[in-house]
Amino acid sequence: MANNTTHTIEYKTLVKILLILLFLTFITISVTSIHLGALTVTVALLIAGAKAYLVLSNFMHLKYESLLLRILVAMVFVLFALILVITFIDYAFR
Amino acid sequence: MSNTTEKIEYVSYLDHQGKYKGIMSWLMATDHKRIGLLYMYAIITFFFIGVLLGLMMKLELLAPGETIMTAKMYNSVFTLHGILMIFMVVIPGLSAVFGNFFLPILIGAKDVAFPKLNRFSWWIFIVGSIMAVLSQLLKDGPPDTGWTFYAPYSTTTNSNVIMATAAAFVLGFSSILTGLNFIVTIHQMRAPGMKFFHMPLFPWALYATAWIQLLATPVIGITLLMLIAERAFQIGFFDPALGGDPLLFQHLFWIYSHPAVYVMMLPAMGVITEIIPTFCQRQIYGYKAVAISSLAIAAVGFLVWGHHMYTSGMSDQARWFFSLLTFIVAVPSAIKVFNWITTMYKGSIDVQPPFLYALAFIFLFIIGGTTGLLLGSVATNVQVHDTAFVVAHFHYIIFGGMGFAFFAAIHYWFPKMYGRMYDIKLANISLVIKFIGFNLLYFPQFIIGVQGMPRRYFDYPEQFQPAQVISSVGGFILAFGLFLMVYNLVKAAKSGAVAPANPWKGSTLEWQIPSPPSLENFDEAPIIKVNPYDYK
Amino acid sequence: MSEKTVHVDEHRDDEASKLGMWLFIFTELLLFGGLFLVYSVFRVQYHEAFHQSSLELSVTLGALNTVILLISSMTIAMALTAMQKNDQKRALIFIGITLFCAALFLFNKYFEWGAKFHHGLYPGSELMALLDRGHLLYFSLYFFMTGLHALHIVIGMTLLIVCYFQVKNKKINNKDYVLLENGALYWHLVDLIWIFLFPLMYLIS
Amino acid sequence: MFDNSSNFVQGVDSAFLIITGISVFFLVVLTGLMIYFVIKYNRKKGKPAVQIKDNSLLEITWITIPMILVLYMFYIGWEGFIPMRNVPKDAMEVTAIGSMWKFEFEYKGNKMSDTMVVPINKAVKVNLASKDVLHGFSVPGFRIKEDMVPQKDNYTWFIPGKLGDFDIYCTVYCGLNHSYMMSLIKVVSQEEFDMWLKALPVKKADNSLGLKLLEKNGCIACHSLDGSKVVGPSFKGIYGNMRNLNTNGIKKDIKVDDAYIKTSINEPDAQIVDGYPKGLMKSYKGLISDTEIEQITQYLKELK
Ligand code: HEA
Ligand code: HEA
Ligand code: HEC
Ligand code: CUA
Ligand SMILES: [Cu+2]
Repeated sequence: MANNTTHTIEYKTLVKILLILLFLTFITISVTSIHLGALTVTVALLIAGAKAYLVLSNFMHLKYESLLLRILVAMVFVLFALILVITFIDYAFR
Repeated sequence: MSNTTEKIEYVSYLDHQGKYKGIMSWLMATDHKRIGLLYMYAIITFFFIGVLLGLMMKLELLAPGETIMTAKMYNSVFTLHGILMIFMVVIPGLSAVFGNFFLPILIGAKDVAFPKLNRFSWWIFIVGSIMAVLSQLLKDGPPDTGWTFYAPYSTTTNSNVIMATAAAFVLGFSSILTGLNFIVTIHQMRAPGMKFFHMPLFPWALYATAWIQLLATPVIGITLLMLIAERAFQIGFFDPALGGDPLLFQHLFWIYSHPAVYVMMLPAMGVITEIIPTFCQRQIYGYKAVAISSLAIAAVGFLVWGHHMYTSGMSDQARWFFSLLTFIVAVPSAIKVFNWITTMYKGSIDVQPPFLYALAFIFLFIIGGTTGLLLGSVATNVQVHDTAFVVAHFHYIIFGGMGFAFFAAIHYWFPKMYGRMYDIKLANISLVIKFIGFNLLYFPQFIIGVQGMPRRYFDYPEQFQPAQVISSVGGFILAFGLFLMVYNLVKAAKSGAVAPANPWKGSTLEWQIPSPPSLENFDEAPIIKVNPYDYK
Repeated sequence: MSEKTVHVDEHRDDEASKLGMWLFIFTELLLFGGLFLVYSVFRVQYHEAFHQSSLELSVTLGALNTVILLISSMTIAMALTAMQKNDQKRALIFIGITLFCAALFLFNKYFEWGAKFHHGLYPGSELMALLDRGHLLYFSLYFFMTGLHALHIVIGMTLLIVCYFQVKNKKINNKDYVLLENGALYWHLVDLIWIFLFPLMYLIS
Repeated sequence: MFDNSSNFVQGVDSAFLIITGISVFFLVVLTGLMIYFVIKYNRKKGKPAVQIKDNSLLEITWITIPMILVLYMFYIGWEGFIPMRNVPKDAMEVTAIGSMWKFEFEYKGNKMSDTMVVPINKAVKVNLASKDVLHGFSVPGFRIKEDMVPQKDNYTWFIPGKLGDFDIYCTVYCGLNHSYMMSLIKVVSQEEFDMWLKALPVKKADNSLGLKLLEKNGCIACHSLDGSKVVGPSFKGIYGNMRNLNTNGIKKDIKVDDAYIKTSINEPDAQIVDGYPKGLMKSYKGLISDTEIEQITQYLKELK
């Protein structure tokens, strides 16, 4: 029962991902320092989402996991988003 | 797996000798069946303390004014009663006791996926329970917030709230680990050839339950931590005097605690779904509908928490949204009820105690559930929110439902767990007494609730007294019935007649193995049926 | 009674352990999820105050910590790659770097918190009590969220230290490395949370 | 068919009746079926069970029918509720203030009353406020209920349609005397109401620092200012009076002076007034400074 199903990710790929992540970090910081008003947070969060996606799919090997696990992970994020949105049905209309 | 499959001599899990002897062989057990029993003994102990507290409240409420305790004491009694019953009895209840015992057997596995983690869950369950008891004894006096810990009262009262919430936190951790264990078990440990839709329906219910435990419990965890931080450091999360928002606490609390009521209910429904086909000798009607409705309840159940907050000052949009979803979540429950009853159609019905308990369950659950509809409708909720009506609703659904299902389960599986049989006649008598006592105890509360009697009232205006007296009398009838049942079961466990391996002619896997099962459940590979309820 | 030969076979199921770890990560996500929910609610209500308060935090320090965590996340992934390639030496080096990064992160955090404490800004302090609602909430959340995150760093470090020694004495090898895999998953989780904490706490000015 | 104590009774009660009706219908039919099946298909009759295949049409039916029913229930519930949120413009405003453990009602012109008096057939808007923790403003006779949340403006309203007294209960658990937190709404004729309002004294603004402190720290919750016994002894006229102490069984008489008041605040358990339990009042040490204690003492001296 060895782990022979697990995919090995090459060092090179990992470095590449890190570079993209650092680049995205750099963009967030520069974007938020020029004032975009309400957009700032949206942009920052979108970039954070992209970064999270990269970490999840590559560093955490999700890309190579079973479809089931990928669906479950997505489900957790969707659930949290739903809870957030529903809570704001209260706060946004008070 | 190198050992030869030489036929192993049968030794039941109760007699099996492992590394540890005596009491340690229990405390250190990793066998899912022993852990199930450990949970059962612990939970029944807490349950009795809880029942005692409930009866004390009923004595106090016999007459207006102070009868046997002060207002302060009453407040801590219902708080402890709620904490004990919710966090230490019904949330672990069915899933940790019968889930642990029968989930692996029903899916043809030797144990759960992580037996040591399972043992660890029980230990921290005990640690959490000890903390809950300590919160009663420490210097500042027992907590008096109600089990809901609503801020800002809970952030300002000077009783042991920190200890009580920390206890709930630890108990939640135990619940998470059990859920995690079950999900992995169901995914990875099913016997070869058993697909998801070949599983019996109790595992299905446990699967849905486990997801709730896993995903909802962390939210209460963090909420309680914030409450503790707020008390310790005067951080203003929830206390308006410090800049916080008390409604936010309610949101966070119910984001967990509404799904938690389905943690109590789904396994109960699962048990009933096992019992009815067995005693009708007829396959369950609408297998897929019942399986999927469990998942549907779990999923939609996450999104309706606001129905506890209709009058809190939420936005009007949120009020109708939550009301709509609350009504929708009732439909899968209705489907289950219809399927159970249709299963009885043209069956060959053997009226034995577990089946009678199942019938009582259905009756009480319909009352509890449909009064839930009255609470879910915004207009009527305004009238009955926070009154005795709510108390009656959840007692009907929690012990009418979960409680009677627990009794049904214990009467159904008792011969398997202990290899002995109880006195059937006495079991039936105690059921009838409990059923009568139960309805006397809680039905009057619906009526005074509608008339406006608020809950958590130590004292009450005189016009409510007759109903309170009937209710108190019912409480004692119920307790007497409970006593008869326990007497019957304890006697049977010690000296009951030896039970056959399959007394009820069940078709699921647990009935294929000897009673009580051996350590690894299946000494021979089990035969997996495509339809777990195949009675031909 | 003589010893029975009921064999409890050394059952090993890596898929199960990994699934278990993922499920545990789900609970951690929702644990922080609760805090993010609270954060969002208060942020919408005290928009201005949150802006002003976040000016008090040093973006440089935050960015530095982000970079550190991202690097450590990569190195622990590399440790796993090394293990899969049966390269024990490299695996040890990569875990070492990760631990070093973690320590560096905590050092920065200590520095950052220390400065706040020095100014009398800490939960329960008199200065905190004087702040207006929005500022108070911001700093309460700041301490609570970064504090909980730091606690997770410490837990992650403990896990990785265990992995380090297991790799060293070959308990973790290229046939059986699920513990390292799980340790790495946990570490990525810590990184994942910081990815959101950083913009929400430091970059909203 | 419905009594008209308020304008909401009809909406709420008809929703109640319809939902209860549907529920009872299902309860009776389903229970009846259960009993019928148990008798008809009893194993004693010796007929073997018939394995019946699933029928999707039947299942779809019993998903659809409850779905329609619940949507209908939602609708009537919501219909009954909407009016509760739409206050007519010309409604008379009264502010109901909850504090541990009493209701107070503030009328226009800074007039305070501890019962609520309203004229019949006129819309009344009740602004809900709380001084300390959550309370609930519930009038079962009127079918209204809304929480009183500190620092948050909640409201409810009603048009009373019947003369008489109606109970107000506090429905949100708020500590020790939650079950004694009650009051009355008296519905009277317009003339009577006008007379009553005129006679209602204007609350004199008491700006004494000591009183403010007592209110701020929640002392008033347990100690009344008018001589009535709440949880602790009343503050009225205590200064200079004799006290019978009974601390852990040791009886002692003492005259209330500055020092006594100070210890009572800092270490309440050091001196227990006879007839009161120990441990009810918590120590305020560190929460109330010495100068503040002096201000409180000053106020108590004047409170005769
Ligand atoms: C096991 C626990 C459990 C379960 C399963 C439920 C199930 C439901 N509950 Fe209950 N509830 C509690 C435990 C539970 N509840 C507790 C403990 C509280 C109080 C908490 C506190 O404040 O302390 C509470 C409070 C509570 C409230 C808040 C009351 C208030 O404070 O104002 C509401 C409001 O909507 C509600 C609604 C419902 C509904 C709609 C269901 C539904 O899921 C019920 C579905 C079932 C049925 C509908 C019956 C079967 C169907 C039929 C027989 C067919 C006919 C039906 C149709 C046509 C639809 N519950
Ligand atoms: C499972 C939950 C549970 C159970 C079993 C009980 C059991 C009892 N409860 Fe309940 N009760 C609560 C949960 C429960 N309660 C909660 C959550 C509250 C709210 C607290 C709060 O406001 O914060 C409450 C509040 C509450 C009040 C209202 C207090 C108030 O608002 O003023 C009263 C009043 O009489 C009361 C009475 C009783 C009585 C007489 C019993 C018993 O003595 C009756 C005896 C019961 C039986 C004989 C059958 C039940 C059997 C089972 C459930 C099986 C359990 C399973 C195992 C053995 C593992 N309870
Ligand atoms: C939870 C209820 C409670 C609160 C709140 C409370 N007290 Fe008390 N207090 C009591 C009780 C009960 C006693 C009588 C027992 C005793 O002497 O300790 C008492 C006694 C006293 C006495 C002695 C009275 C006498 O007649 O001899 C003083 C003075 C006093 N309190 C002041 C205060 C002040 C000032 C505050 C607020 C800062 C306060 N209390 C808040 C319950 C309370
Ligand atoms: Cu005020 Cu209850
Ligand atoms: Cu609910």
